[in-house]
Amino acid sequence: MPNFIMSYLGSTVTPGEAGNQFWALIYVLIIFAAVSLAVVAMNWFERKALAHFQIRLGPMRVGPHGLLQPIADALKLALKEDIIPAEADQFVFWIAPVIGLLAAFTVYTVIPFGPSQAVSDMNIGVLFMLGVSSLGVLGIVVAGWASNSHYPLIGALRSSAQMVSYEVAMGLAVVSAVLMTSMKTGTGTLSMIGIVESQQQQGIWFIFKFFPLGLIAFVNFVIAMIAETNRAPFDMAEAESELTAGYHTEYSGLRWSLFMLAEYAAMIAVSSIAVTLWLGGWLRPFPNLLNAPAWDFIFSLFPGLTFGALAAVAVIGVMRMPVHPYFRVQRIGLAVFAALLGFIALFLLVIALAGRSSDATVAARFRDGIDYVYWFVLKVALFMYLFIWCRATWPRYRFDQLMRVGWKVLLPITLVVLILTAIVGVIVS
Amino acid sequence: MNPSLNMALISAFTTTTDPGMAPVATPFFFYLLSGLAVAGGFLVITRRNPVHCALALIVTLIAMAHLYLMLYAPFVAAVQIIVYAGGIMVLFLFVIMLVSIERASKDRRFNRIWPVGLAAACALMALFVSAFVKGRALFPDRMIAIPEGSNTQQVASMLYGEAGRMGQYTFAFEIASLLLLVAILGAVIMTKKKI
Amino acid sequence: MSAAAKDGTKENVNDVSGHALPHAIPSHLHLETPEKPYLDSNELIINMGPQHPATHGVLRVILKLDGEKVLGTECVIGYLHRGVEKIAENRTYAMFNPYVDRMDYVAAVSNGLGYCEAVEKLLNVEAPPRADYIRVILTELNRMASHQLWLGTHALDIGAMTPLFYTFRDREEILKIFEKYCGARLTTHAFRIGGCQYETYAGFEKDVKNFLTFVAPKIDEYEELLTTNRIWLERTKNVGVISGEDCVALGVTGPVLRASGVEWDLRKAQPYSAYSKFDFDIPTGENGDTYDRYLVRMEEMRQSLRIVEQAVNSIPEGPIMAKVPKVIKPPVGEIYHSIEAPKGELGYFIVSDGSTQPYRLRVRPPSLVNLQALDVMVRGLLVADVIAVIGTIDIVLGEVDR
Amino acid sequence: MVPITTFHYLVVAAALFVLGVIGVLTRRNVVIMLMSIELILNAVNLNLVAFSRMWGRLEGQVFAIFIVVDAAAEAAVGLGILIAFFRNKETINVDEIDLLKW
Repeated sequence: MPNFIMSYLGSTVTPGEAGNQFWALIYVLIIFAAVSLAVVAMNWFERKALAHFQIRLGPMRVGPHGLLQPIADALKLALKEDIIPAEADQFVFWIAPVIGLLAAFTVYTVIPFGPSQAVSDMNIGVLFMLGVSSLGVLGIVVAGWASNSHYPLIGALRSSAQMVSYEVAMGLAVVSAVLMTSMKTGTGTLSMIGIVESQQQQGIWFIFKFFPLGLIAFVNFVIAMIAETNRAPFDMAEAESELTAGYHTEYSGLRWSLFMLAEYAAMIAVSSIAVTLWLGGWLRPFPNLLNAPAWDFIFSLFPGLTFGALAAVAVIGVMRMPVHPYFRVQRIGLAVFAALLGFIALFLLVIALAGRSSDATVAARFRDGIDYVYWFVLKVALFMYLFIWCRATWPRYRFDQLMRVGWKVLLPITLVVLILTAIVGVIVS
Repeated sequence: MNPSLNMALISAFTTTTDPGMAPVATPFFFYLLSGLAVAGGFLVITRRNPVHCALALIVTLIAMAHLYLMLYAPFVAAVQIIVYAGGIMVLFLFVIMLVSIERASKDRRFNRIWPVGLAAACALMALFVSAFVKGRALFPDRMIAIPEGSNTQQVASMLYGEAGRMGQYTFAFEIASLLLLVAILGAVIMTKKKI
Repeated sequence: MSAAAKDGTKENVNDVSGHALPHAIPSHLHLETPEKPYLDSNELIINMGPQHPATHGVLRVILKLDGEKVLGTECVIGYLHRGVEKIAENRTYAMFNPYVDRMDYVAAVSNGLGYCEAVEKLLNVEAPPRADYIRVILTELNRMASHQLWLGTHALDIGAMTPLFYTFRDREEILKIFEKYCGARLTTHAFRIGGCQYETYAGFEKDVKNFLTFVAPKIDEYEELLTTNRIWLERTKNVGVISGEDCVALGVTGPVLRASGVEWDLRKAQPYSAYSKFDFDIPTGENGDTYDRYLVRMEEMRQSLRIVEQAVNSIPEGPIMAKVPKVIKPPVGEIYHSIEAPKGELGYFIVSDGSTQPYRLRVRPPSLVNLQALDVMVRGLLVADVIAVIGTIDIVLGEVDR
Repeated sequence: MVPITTFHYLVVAAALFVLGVIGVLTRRNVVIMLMSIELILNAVNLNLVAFSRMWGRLEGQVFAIFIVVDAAAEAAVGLGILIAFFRNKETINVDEIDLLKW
């Protein structure tokens, strides 16, 4: 069996391309677990970061520095009574969160964490991603309708209008990135892996391509993506102060947590798309400029060092905790967590060292795989921070203003950028 | 475990050695998807509640998108999901919510002349059946593989043309976009309260 | 409202701002829907509240909507009614003093000041100067605390979470001073009829001065977050516009009135307590929209700081209590006294029959009167604006319902 | 198992087509009638794509895209008419829409 695993680690294509359903299934499971874990981590991180923006501490009680808070929350939600309003449409009420969740998670099938670290490399990857993420709106609309209540209905109508209109700007921004893939070879590609590879070939992230056209398209995409995921400052659908909770007002317990899971999964998904299209996906910084093997080695140390730094932060946290019987369990818990992080760091460093020896060995491939995933996740994490930052900083747009921004500002700008990209591309080539 | 067994394991999970994205387990998925599509279509015309109908139609549309994928038409499949499931059906749901459906759910489902309609449809079905039975030979069993990797590109070159030449359907495509524009304007004007 | 109060308001309005009080309420302020809406079937009646996160307590607003457009509103109040005015008839003047703290509980000091001064006027006593200065300092600090609470919740209603925590951090310092002075943070009961009960604690002036230097940059911090923020501007500019004339016709007072361009502040117009001795400006707006009301309140915070600074630097020595009989038995008569509370004109109308208890006590709460302007402000706006406008009127339901 | 041929797809398309026709002819609710029309258009699409596969040419797919465009236009206009009608008559039942004026 180890040989079997190792033989796959040496593969250079995605399991979908190889037609290997077994590995594709394993990838799907890994991604599902990882995304769920990421959502849990994001939950904790959002609460902590938001709290520190707002001069509070955030969760501190459940586990050291509230590390176990998301788990406690999940348990609480799972154990809560699952209320279906008497007048609600039972079946639709039941299926609505599932639709949202399915749409959010299906997008991950085409997201490339590395040149072979994806479930599948569809040649219509970008279109698939746009289409599937647009299905998420169905869950919201249907949830609002099935609740048979005014606030959810208004929330659902708002968010459906919002998501449908921002999808247009989003799609056009994506098209301008796709257009850039055709610059050197003459034929563009819609495959997500192909897009990253063409950034590698052209030696430039598309955010810097045809400066500032790529940048403008990227910024437009980011704005549209925040609106698309119903996050502040575009969180009309769940505007707490206006519509109590928008489309999920009537939901409780596990079902509600499915909505949350879908929302965060969708956030991570759209961020991954932005990273893939404009920020070079899995590519490390300056892959062309600093391409000596020594640089490869130095950059391959980053994952281990990152985990080492996290472990150091945890150790500092242990040191700073008051020495008091009350904090004994928490200290021990944090120390164990630090040890865990340190162990991961050590493991990653060992792999980086092992992969140094030669290029074609399994260890080298494994090291590369970790590198790819590391850089990808790091870029996505920056986007996650951006989401939180926006939420902490800005007031909420009003619905009509939101639509105005979408149709009268974002859409024309994106359209002009698209046309200019085409013109510049023709002139250059 | 020896290497040869590994290879056997790998090949057991691999139905094809073809590096392209050939559909797998075709009959199973075909029957599954077409069953879903037809069941969805049946629910569309029988359910009382329009929202249920819309959901059933969405199931049909997604199943048909997968059928397109099996027919080596990934671009059409993507367009189907983006435009139909993500756009048109949201529009439908939007409208269903705008027009109150409390009354509609209590009303009669079918109109008074439904037997006539059903009879006409049955006649149509009979026509189809006879055509299929008699003209079975007209539909050869061949399936020519279309190169899937460049499908989008080929469709694009038919629509837009390539290397500076107009495509075969460029003019028709422009007309279609004009049609969409007119439709948008018409819809906006009709739904506007006061012009 | 009593006849005396009405007359007083009328004269003063004519004097100060030149706005004539209309003889009848103008027709566009009438509460029924002005025109028949285009389509009845699209009307949606929505109950906002009483349990709603953004109605600041238990206000219930019945919204008549066309899609998201507001055709009309109706406020249903009384969920927090405690019969404060009736209670007053069964309590002695001194016993009733703590009750007024419970009306506008975020500006309890102002309430107490208004009540004490009204009874003092009825008794014909005057608080000694030192007591007046202490009263001014505490009242202005309280005005600031009230405005900070308003800013935090208003921003939260519009979706900005962070200012809430900033303002609460700074409000905490004010509440600490209150706690040190009189032992309570919110319902302070700081003043007594005839002056103050407590002498300032040692270090009071230092605390206040420290607070002044601490909070001045914080106000800039709030403004940094909001004043030039595009989204904030879009959400507040030209939202909930009300003209000065309409304000006067509806009896709206306080920052809402001043933001509509009417320079009317009882601290200047009818100086009470020690206010005539201090130098401060009355900030006014031009458009009478939500943004102007925001700016006016931000500027009022700064003016409050100015007043407190002057007061704490020139606080005189002397007694803090006037000679007040042990049993307060005012002569037969009636009195209306109003002060400028953080939310507007807070008036007390007391009828005395010569006994130890008021024969009738009527409160003119600024929140209740200002709330009347809600319908005028939000008609034709969207649901989201209703939230913003409720926030900008700055109501406290304890005061509306009493 | 029988290999899946064009004929299989045609049968599915025919079934969907007939279902759509039944929906259009028997239902009262205009929204559902419009949905049935979408069913019909989809059946046609499936035919076109299946034939495109059969002949190994892409014209069928191109026409399918044109039909999707047409369906979008039809849905927008149809639902627009429906909303305008509902505003004035408060019904979306096709057999109550029997006057030439409103």
